[in-house]
Amino acid sequence: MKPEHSSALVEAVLFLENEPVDPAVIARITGLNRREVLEAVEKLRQLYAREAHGLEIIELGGGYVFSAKPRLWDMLKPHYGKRSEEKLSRAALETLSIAAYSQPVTRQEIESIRGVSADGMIKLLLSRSLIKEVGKKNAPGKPVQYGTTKDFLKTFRLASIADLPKMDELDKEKFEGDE
Amino acid sequence: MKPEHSSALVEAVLFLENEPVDPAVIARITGLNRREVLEAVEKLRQLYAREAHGLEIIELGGGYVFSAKPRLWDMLKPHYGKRSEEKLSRAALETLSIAAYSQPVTRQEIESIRGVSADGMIKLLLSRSLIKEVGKKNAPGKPVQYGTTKDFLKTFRLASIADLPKMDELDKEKFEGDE
Amino acid sequence: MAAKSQSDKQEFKLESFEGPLDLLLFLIRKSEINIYDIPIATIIEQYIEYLNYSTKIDLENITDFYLMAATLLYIKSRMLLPVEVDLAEELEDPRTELVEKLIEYQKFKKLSELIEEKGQEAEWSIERKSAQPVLPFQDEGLWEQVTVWDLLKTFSSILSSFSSERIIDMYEEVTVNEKITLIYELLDSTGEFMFTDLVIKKSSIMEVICSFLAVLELGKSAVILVYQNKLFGDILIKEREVKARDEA
Repeated sequence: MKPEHSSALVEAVLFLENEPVDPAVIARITGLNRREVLEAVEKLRQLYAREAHGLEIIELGGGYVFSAKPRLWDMLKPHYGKRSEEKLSRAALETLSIAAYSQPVTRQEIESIRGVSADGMIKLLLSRSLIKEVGKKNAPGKPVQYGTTKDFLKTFRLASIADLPKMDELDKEKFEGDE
Repeated sequence: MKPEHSSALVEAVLFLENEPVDPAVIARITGLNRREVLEAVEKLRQLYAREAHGLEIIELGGGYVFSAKPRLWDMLKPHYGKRSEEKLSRAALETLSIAAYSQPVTRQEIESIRGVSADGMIKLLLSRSLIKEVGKKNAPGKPVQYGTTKDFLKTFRLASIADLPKMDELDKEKFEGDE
Repeated sequence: MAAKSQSDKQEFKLESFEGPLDLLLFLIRKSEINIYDIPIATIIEQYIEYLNYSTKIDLENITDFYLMAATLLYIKSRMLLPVEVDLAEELEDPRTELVEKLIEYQKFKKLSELIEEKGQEAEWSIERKSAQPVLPFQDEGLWEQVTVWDLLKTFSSILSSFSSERIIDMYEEVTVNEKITLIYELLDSTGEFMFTDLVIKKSSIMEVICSFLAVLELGKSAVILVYQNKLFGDILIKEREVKARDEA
């Protein structure tokens, strides 16, 4: 396939999906191979770098997604800010719950649980001070381990990490919720 | 505001919306004036005309919306294609075309053109939101006049009522030649 | 003519016509006659023949078809009447009104075909999945609406779909890792604390074991220093770096 054609196709897929899409998923939908997908994303990034464009392709939770450029956020916030607050992206929530319940946990461990790259999500959570590096795993390569922060406790109104609810409490809440 | 900035802003708005957006609404959200909005859309259209882009801005029912370029449809269909569930009967299409090309039009006028009762067809088209009451005719009995809706434009992918398909010259001669 | 159309009519049912005008147009086109000079006698013959043929079919608009038949007969009778030829006055053709109607109807029939074509083009649409914009705005309020229960539910749903040799037993009441986390937290907030602070549920033997293993683990990796001033007494835990700095 011609390069222009593949970037056009990837652009359409990113637009239609409207959520972070894994390169592997893009490849499956478009019939391109992984290298072609990555090249197409690169090509699109160059095109969208122009000042006249208000969108950019960001990597989030191992997937690509179109997003409004940060310099426009202030102007878009009054109208679109609320909607985004309604729900946190699923990828972010999943990553955070793994970090909270399995800490200390390495990137590789998170990825093996979620089945997708966790780079973007870990960066996001680090930047929001919800997780931090807490040590290195005693394993080949000494991978960094992540755990939750004080800000995490504050955000979730927990006195201590020991207050995180347990699975059996979830069952209890479920029963109570059903009544 | 710099032209690049306004096109970027309009692009972000069109991306965040899922439905066609009126220039007036874009103006309200972005704080641009109408002329600036139209110029921004024009600028974006030029940018998206490049072959490497898979999206285009189309006008639907008086609003602008991003849409995948038609040449990609065959490839996107298996994943994102949706067939409109109901097809209109010939009788309904005839009634609709009278309502579209001669609007505003009363039931009696439709009946006199088609030579059959139009009650059922009008009800059907009203229930499908393809036509609506647009006024009353200044004639005995003040009969209701019907016209087409925004949904009609959207369903038939028309930018405005001015975009209704026209008869070519040959047909015109054949059908209207005497007038 | 009637005999010839015998075979044709089998192919066309009255119900395939949208109305009397539609049928008339069909007959005119089939006979290749000039719409401005319709041989009423011939057409009326065919028209009624179709009508008779299809009376067996239950038809909603059948009265409209018969009304047209009556109109045709009326026109025919008007044409049979002798007219006084007055050259000064233009002769009005009794067919005029019908022809105008036919032409008007034919126009809209053509237009409805155009609309239909347009509709076919639009028959398929490519649907965009509707989803919330993903974190486009860094907003403080973003996380506040999420509760710990959301976290737990999310984690439990991840686990339920997680099939691997690595099994995390969520029903385990406490883990060593959890105690390690708690140690970091306590070091962070107070700098030093007692071993008993680590044991939240005093009655749980697992709590004690996990806390103890956590202390051993962090002691081994030189994160903490451990003091015990008497046998079986409480254990004081201090951050190692703090101690190291004090000495320097």
